[in-house]
Amino acid sequence: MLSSGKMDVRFKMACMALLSIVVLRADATGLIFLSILCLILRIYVKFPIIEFIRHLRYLGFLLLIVFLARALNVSFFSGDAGTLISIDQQGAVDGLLICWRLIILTFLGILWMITSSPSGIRTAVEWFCRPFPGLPGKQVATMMSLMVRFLPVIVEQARETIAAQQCRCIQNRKNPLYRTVKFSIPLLCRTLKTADRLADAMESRCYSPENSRPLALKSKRSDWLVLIGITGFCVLMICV
Amino acid sequence: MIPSSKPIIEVSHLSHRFSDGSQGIYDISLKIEKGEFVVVAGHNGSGKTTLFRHLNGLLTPNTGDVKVDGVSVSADVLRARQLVGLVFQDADSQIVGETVYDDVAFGPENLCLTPAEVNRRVTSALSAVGLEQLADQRPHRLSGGEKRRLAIAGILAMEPQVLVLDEPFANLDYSGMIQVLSQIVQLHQAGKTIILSTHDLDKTMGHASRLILMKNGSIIKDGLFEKVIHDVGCVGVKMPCTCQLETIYGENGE
Amino acid sequence: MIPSSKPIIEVSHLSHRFSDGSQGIYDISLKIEKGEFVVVAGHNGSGKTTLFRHLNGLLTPNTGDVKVDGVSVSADVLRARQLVGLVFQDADSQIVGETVYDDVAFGPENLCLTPAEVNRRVTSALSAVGLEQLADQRPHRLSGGEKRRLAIAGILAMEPQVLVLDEPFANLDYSGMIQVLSQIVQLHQAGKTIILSTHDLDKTMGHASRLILMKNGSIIKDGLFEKVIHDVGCVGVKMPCTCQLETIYGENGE
Amino acid sequence: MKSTKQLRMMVYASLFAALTAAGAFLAIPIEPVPIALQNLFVFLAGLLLGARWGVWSIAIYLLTGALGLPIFAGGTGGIAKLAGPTGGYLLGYLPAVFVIGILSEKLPKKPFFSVFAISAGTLIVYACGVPWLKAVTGMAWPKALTAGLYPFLPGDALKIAAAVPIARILKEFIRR
Ligand SMILES: Nc1ncnc2c1ncn2[C@@H]1O[C@H](COP(=O)(O)OP(=O)(O)OP(=O)(O)O)[C@@H](O)[C@H]1O
Ligand SMILES: Nc1ncnc2c1ncn2[C@@H]1O[C@H](COP(=O)(O)OP(=O)(O)OP(=O)(O)O)[C@@H](O)[C@H]1O
Ligand SMILES: O=C(O)CCCC[C@@H]1SC[C@@H]2NC(=O)N[C@@H]21
Ligand SMILES: [Mg+2]
Ligand SMILES: [Mg+2]
Repeated sequence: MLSSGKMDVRFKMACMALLSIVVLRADATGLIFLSILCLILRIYVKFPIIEFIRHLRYLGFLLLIVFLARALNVSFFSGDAGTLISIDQQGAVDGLLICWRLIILTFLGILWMITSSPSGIRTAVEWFCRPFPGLPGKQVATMMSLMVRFLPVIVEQARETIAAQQCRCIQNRKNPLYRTVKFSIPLLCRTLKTADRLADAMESRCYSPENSRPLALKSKRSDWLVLIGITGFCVLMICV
Repeated sequence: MIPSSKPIIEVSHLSHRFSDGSQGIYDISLKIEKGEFVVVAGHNGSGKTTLFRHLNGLLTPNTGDVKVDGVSVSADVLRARQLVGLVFQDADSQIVGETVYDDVAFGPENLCLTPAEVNRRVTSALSAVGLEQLADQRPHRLSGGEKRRLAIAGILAMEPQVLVLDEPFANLDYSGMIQVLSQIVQLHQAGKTIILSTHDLDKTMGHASRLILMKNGSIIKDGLFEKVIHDVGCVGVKMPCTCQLETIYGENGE
Repeated sequence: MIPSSKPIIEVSHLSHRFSDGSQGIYDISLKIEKGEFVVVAGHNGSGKTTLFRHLNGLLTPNTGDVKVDGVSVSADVLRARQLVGLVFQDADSQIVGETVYDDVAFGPENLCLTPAEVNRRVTSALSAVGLEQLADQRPHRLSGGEKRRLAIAGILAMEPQVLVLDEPFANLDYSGMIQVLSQIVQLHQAGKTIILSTHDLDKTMGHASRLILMKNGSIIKDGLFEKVIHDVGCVGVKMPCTCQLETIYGENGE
Repeated sequence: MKSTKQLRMMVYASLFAALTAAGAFLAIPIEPVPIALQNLFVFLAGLLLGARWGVWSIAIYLLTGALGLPIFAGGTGGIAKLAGPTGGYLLGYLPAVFVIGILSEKLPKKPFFSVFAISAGTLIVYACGVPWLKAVTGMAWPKALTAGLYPFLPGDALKIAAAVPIARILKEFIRR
């Protein structure tokens, strides 16, 4: 059920939110159950384990630091000259738990990213904003997709600007302030102009912040089943 | 083409001065009938873009008035924007969506149509420009000519009566240019009114019915393409070579 | 032009594959003598820009080698960048300074010259492209043609031996094009080596001495402009009409 | 015409959200908190867009990142990141951009006041970031400061010095 990208994004988002909260509060037994749940999900969602490891590698050093900070008692100022560094058992357990939580969260995050399309996420965000009168859901959703749209433009224009400056021997300059300013100004000018033209184009295609479009979202029975299942699981975890 | 009684676009005594004091266009009057194919030419800064932006209300006149299908643009901007689709000079900066399909759907969705109607329009716009195959592509992966056709499709999905294209051939290589031109000619044959600006009249030679020459914000010549083309020299536009050929043939022949 | 013994640019078996796996150029070999005026033509994506970017070390070859004035680019990038000035297709991306003067001074200042020498170079570069009057203008206020000339001036102030221009006529109107072209021709007469790419061979007809046709990353034709021009059809570039004229005259004449 | 202006500011704000994300890619990964260019664009968003749209821009950045797009420092993302050691800095951007925006709107448009506004913003970022770092990692205060404050001071001074001239020049490109 969860396996296909066809699960309703809203339900997926709700499940993710619930699970994240539970993960942050769970103790060791809870984490064991959560890990089992992750393994089950992994069976349904086939993604290359390499991807997970790649993320963990970035996280790895961080995890180590967190662990060490908890586990080690550095006593520079303690009176007895013997041990400067001692292992705090309670701290080590705490550190391990924190690392475990972060790993599960990372796993859930990857699962979420792999099974959701940007436009699906946008639609779901818009839907969740609907009940809140102060929150202009359409604007939030539109701005999110505009942001995603600008990312490759910025990278491309930054690359061009760097190349153009290299042609004029910028590498002779060592002053980082000079280089930052000389790099940012042309880049920002150009991206701002791009933004300007995009605003014109959106306007002539009748964009207005007020009118809201119908959202193409359909929930199936399986979606509800999953949501109820996950909610039950979470309630159980919190109570136990 | 039999001109209908009511011109689809009617510009009367239109002037626009920008906030920084520079005069964009000055006292322009113009009538365009349904189904015409009008080319606007003129030097850099002659006011072509400024004129086009008044046709769908992106700019508002200082003096004068623009009527689209009989109704003033300022009275009903949304109607004007639906009737007059404007394709900008820079195709890249017009792309809004994350996929080709999403991008074309942006306009119809803003019109609050039903999903089924949005889908119908997107599909027909994409097939009109021959991009059905690429519906799920990321727009920035497209080639120059494809991007331009995508921009046209985005406008077509709003089902406008009039298609206004600002320098649609800029930055395209020869084959890209041919693709876009043949698209435009097809749309004209399907009954759309076409208005486009270009620096290179060669390309529209033989398709356009009418030529307007602009200089320093004013219209200085307006008439049948084949007539006006002989005056392009005085606005700093290049005489198309097909036309030079004609002149030579004429000389040789007589 | 008497070819000196040592070519100013020597490309041998140059290939470049981009990190995303697409092949940019493949096995290109090429010698350019001092004082030549070379035009490179080819369809979109044929590898013109990729080739140009190897000439001053913006890209590094996967295999093969580029020598500028006898020294490999990779051995001394800074020297190559001073000898070979590259003007980008998009003039906007090259503008760095807040005023026209500052912008042109950017390169010479980076070369750590004395203020007097910087000033001399900026002044002479500005007068070479006819922008002395606008020295204190903001670059983004300039028209399209003026921006292009500013980009050329910025490179000229580095006093390169070779001027490489990537599609210098894109987006220019006829008079802007004429201005830039006459600038380039003057620089050529002053002894600079010129290499430029364009989609529109009409414009360089009669000035260029050599034409190189590229297709899918390889050079498929290289020779005298007047000879090679008759083969442009096979790379999807438009035959210049001056040349069509010739053919007709030829037919009529004989 | 009001909605025209709003649309334009909305697009600018999205652009600055994207720029902030791009700034996060340019990170020097020292642990546990990287040196990143994000906060330079937070400063610029505040100075150029003002309080309201500056907050929108950073809020969209944080929301998109929280939903899993890898736009936090070093190409990471997800709610985990917000709950993690550097979450305090990220959330601190929000009040910071608001304060920078308010101050630059209300104070005279002089370089000195811009520097003041940005410095206030930077203070807020650290006021949120360092205690959070301490809480999450369980470091002692001196260690938290060594890991979460001192390494960034030279870089942040540089960013403040750069932000002011950049904002001055870009002001005229913002069509309000
Ligand atoms: N936003 C603006 N603010 C101030 N002046 C402007 C603005 N846009 C255009 N202008 C000025 O108005 C005049 C007409 O410009 P416009 O862009 O309409 O010319 P164009 O015919 O489209 O030129 P091109 O062939 O270069 O596209 C020019 O002198 C230009 O400098
Ligand atoms: N940065 C890049 N990364 C990956 N592929 C690239 C990159 N730049 C160019 N290419 C690819 O390399 C090939 C050659 O591109 P190049 O820009 O050199 O062509 P061109 O002849 O300059 O085309 P145009 O006439 O459009 O300027 C193209 O297929 C292009 O997609
Ligand atoms: O993980 C993230 O994305 C947040 C990184 C936070 C970096 C902080 S912001 C203030 C300080 N200055 C820097 O250069 N880095 C830190
Ligand atoms: Mg224009
Ligand atoms: Mg190119």
